Amino acid sequence: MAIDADALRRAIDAYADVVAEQRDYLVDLDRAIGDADHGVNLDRGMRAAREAAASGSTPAEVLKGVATALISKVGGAAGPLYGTAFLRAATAVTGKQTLEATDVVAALRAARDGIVARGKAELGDKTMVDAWTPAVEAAEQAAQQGATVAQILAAAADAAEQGMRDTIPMVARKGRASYLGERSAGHQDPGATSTAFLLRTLADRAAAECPAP
Amino acid sequence: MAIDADALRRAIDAYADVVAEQRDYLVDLDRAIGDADHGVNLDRGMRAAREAAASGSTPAEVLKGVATALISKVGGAAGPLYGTAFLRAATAVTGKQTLEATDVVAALRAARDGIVARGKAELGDKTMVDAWTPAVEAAEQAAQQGATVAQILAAAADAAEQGMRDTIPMVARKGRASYLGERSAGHQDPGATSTAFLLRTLADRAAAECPAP
Amino acid sequence: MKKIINNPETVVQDSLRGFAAAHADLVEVHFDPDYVVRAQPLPPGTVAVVSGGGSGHEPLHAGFVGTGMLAAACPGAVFTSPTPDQIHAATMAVNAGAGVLYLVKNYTGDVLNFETAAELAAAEGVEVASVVIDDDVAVQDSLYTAGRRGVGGTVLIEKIVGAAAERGDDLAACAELARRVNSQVRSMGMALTSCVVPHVGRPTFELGDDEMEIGIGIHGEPGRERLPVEAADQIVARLLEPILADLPFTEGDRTLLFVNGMGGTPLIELYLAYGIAERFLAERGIQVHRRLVGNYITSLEMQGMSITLLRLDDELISLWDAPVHTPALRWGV
Amino acid sequence: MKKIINNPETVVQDSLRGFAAAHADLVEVHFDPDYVVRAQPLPPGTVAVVSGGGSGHEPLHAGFVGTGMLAAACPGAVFTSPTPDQIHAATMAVNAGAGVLYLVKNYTGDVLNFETAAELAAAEGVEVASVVIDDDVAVQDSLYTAGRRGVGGTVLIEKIVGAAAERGDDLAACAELARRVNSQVRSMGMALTSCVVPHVGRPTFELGDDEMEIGIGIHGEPGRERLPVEAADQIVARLLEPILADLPFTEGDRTLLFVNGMGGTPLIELYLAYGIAERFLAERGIQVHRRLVGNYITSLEMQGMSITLLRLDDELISLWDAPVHTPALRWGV
Ligand SMILES: Nc1ncnc2c1ncn2[C@@H]1O[C@H](COP(=O)(O)OP(=O)(O)O)[C@@H](O)[C@H]1O
Ligand SMILES: Nc1ncnc2c1ncn2[C@@H]1O[C@H](COP(=O)(O)OP(=O)(O)O)[C@@H](O)[C@H]1O
Ligand SMILES: [Mg+2]
Ligand SMILES: [Mg+2]
Ligand SMILES: [Mg+2]
Ligand SMILES: [Mg+2]
Repeated sequence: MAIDADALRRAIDAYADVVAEQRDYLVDLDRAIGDADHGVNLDRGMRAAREAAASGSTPAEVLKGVATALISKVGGAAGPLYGTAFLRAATAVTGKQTLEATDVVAALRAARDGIVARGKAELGDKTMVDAWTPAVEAAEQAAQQGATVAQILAAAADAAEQGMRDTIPMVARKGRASYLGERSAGHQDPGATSTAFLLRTLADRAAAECPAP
Repeated sequence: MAIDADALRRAIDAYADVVAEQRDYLVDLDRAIGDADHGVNLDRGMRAAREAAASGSTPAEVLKGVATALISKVGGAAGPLYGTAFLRAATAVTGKQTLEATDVVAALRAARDGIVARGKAELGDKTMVDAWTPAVEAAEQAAQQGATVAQILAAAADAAEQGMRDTIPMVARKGRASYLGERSAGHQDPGATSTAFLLRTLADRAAAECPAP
Repeated sequence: MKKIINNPETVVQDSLRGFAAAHADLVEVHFDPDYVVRAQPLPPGTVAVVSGGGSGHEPLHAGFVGTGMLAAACPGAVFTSPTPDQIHAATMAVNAGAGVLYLVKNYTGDVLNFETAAELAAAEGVEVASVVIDDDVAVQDSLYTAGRRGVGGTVLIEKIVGAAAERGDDLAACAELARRVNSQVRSMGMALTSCVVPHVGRPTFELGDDEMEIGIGIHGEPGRERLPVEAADQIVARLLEPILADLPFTEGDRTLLFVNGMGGTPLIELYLAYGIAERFLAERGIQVHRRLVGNYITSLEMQGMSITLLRLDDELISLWDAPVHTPALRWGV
Repeated sequence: MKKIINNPETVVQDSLRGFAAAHADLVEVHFDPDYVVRAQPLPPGTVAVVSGGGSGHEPLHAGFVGTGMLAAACPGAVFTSPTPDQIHAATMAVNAGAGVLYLVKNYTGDVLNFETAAELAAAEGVEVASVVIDDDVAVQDSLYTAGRRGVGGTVLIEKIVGAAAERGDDLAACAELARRVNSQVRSMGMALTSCVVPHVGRPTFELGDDEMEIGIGIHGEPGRERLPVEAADQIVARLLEPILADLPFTEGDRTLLFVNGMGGTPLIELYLAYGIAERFLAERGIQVHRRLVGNYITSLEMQGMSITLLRLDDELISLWDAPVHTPALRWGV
């Protein structure tokens, strides 16, 4: 089974709901090692993204709408990073009516590469890259083993959550948390957390859209 | 027995000690219904007054030195009021080498009248006048009954303390506490309190200088 | 207590030393007795406008010493009126032969100490006039109090009367103008937090986490009313309604609207309140022709604000617009 | 949380509305996307200097829009960099044919969003140059961080580069000057209290009653070190020592000393600190030729201060002295 524009739209809706629910939690994480705005910024962005995703007849169009909304509404570091991620993902699947397993993997990889290109963070810098990179690797591995879209996204979500937890002991070297030096250790990165939420939401939606036989 | 310049000097010293000790208490009283400076102001003034009182060969000269120090160091409402009080007291006893009972009463009355002339407060306005006026009346009554200087000052101190306590339920109509309206009730007036301290100190010193036979 | 200070006993002098260093081109600070005068002497034959009061209200008054405003300022201890010797020394230093005008905020201490200083000056043959400023509508029963306090209106009066002195008005005219502006200006303030007097070390009053104090003065005196914190719309209405009712201001009036921070409230909030206030006035047909927004008469680190409204006429507008060059207010120069 | 606001979600726009009303003679505020431009268009053929960043630092940046300083400012949400569409709209509004210079404080968000805006402008044929400001010596290991933050130096760079643009310097010269000033300026800040982000409603960090935070940024980020509160002498030394060591400043240098309040610290303390700082420099043979004291780049209602030191030369002095007429800085006009 594959994902079409409507299924993707429902997934974006679901992520907007999750971000709204987790808004204060994300703010709290950012309060500890940043400037206490990650949840608010992303929530503002995802509300706009939900509207922007309403039109668009292909997955690429939906993703592009989300990208534009995030770029123009989020601000901060997360706005351009997530915006670029969705924009690159859109480009990666341009022309497709539905997303098959290989498309999903290509979109995830493009998203991650976009974030790295913009933000220049490396693995271990305590950023969202620490959730994205293991997620993409897990998705690729699952796809090589012939997994379904839902299985691929579940593997990505599991890896992202592990990556998110792995940020806790790290000393930040990029973004606002890096100003804290050693004091950033012991706190989970907010961007890695919102990334894990995104991938978990996509996995859950995929499982719901394409129930295992 | 009578009071000479040296005895008066010792009394001023003693009052400076009392004000230093009670500084924070007076600040606290003023914090409740004023601007939290009465103790600090008076302490600064009495430290200067102690020095100013060091010279001066008659009671009037000592009192005038204290007046000048208070006027130039205290500021606020209490500075000109206490300054005027000491200045008028000095004038009332000019030319005397020692102060007899009638001189003490005259000095107290002149001090009180000076405060009223400057500040225009009436009895019941919740100011230092509520300690001064009963004190002067009690002193006059004691003098009429032939009391000694020590007895006169003790009567004045008793009455001042009663007057000080009587300010507690009053609603202020003069000075900074008046801005509080009804909310000023329930607090003891700082200026009435420092007045009671002054008269008690004078009484104690007089008792020590002129022990009862 | 958290403050950037060395010693609570020397805060005023320590701060004056920095002020002197920062504005040596504009002012000269004298110590013991403490007073601040312009770096350039007044033109001979002009009235010297002098003010003063307790410290802790910066930039008032020393920040307003300079061309087109004050000739001298006398800073007392924190929240304590200056002493007559300070005022007298300042008076003698700035008298330029046309007399000295004292602008005195109406507090018992200020009034008494300036009174004594005026007597000292008179004894030395210097002509002094005094005008007492009492624009605070929060003090309701003037009969049963020390009378209304001098608050935000002080800044406007110092500017306008300073301009009149600069253009050469004589002492009587300056005093009359000060009285006239005082009669046309009304203020009211509120606090979200108390201030901490340095030598006390604790807040002057205690406010709960959800409380505000309405009708405060500028010395950390508690106000007349304690209320739950409200939205800015309501707070502005609570300050402006008694102001409008008091003068009263009426439709068609031209005004100067002054939104003043108490020291700890940042500009983002003051501008927000200013916008509400201007709309509130517009809805009542009251025109705002001039404005001032910022921390100009403060209460140490208190969070809160006051609103001041002055009814303008052509003369007051032109005096307000006249050049001024002081550490805290500057235009036209 | 105690603030004079209506709604945490609309603080920035509500405040901008008041700012627009208070300074209609100087600025024009546009909404959705939000940006602030001068009321008078730039003279054709002059470089437009544009800056922006999160709100909560008032008067930065909008308060510096006007003759001799910024052409436009882009206020983001509180402590959140503006979005590319705001920056792009401002860019197109103020471009006067000689190109646009972005002055960007070095935060990942600001850098990325201005970068995107520059791409949008380039796509429409508008020449854009960007200079990233990073004067905060509190961030030590630039290799292992997002790099030094842009803090107090921003105000000085905006003033000096604004003056160069006003006199007609071209885009390359303005950008080069901005880089040069950035290379000559160093800052460091400290906090006595945290600020409260409106939509969060609680302090960003918790400080004990006797603690201070050294090396803070301007977004309520905690600093690198938490210490017991010290006397002003020690605090000033803690800020100035790393500043002097870093450039390094040396004997005989002519400097501009800028003591900046974080929003909740009153002038009485800032002047006190200024006095200490100037003496500290004098003892090391460093001359203070120009100075600025006040709340110019703030962190909401945070109590604390930052110190900025700029090494001057004749050109920088004359550009600093050049006329400026903005809501927050004004002289020579
Ligand atoms: N250079 C970077 N590369 C990748 N991710 C980054 C980078 N800088 C910051 N981030 C991510 O952005 C998150 C913070 O986002 P947000 O709070 O919205 O922005 P800001 O730091 O501007 O307030 C961090 O938790 C981190 O995951
Ligand atoms: N008009 C007045 N007449 C007599 N006493 C007064 C008057 N006004 C104030 N006081 C006294 O002064 C005291 C306050 O003194 P202080 O705190 O030193 O001055 P300030 O109120 O200027 O801070 C009051 O407690 C009151 O007793
Ligand atoms: Mg953040
Ligand atoms: Mg008092
Ligand atoms: Mg006082
Ligand atoms: Mg941010």
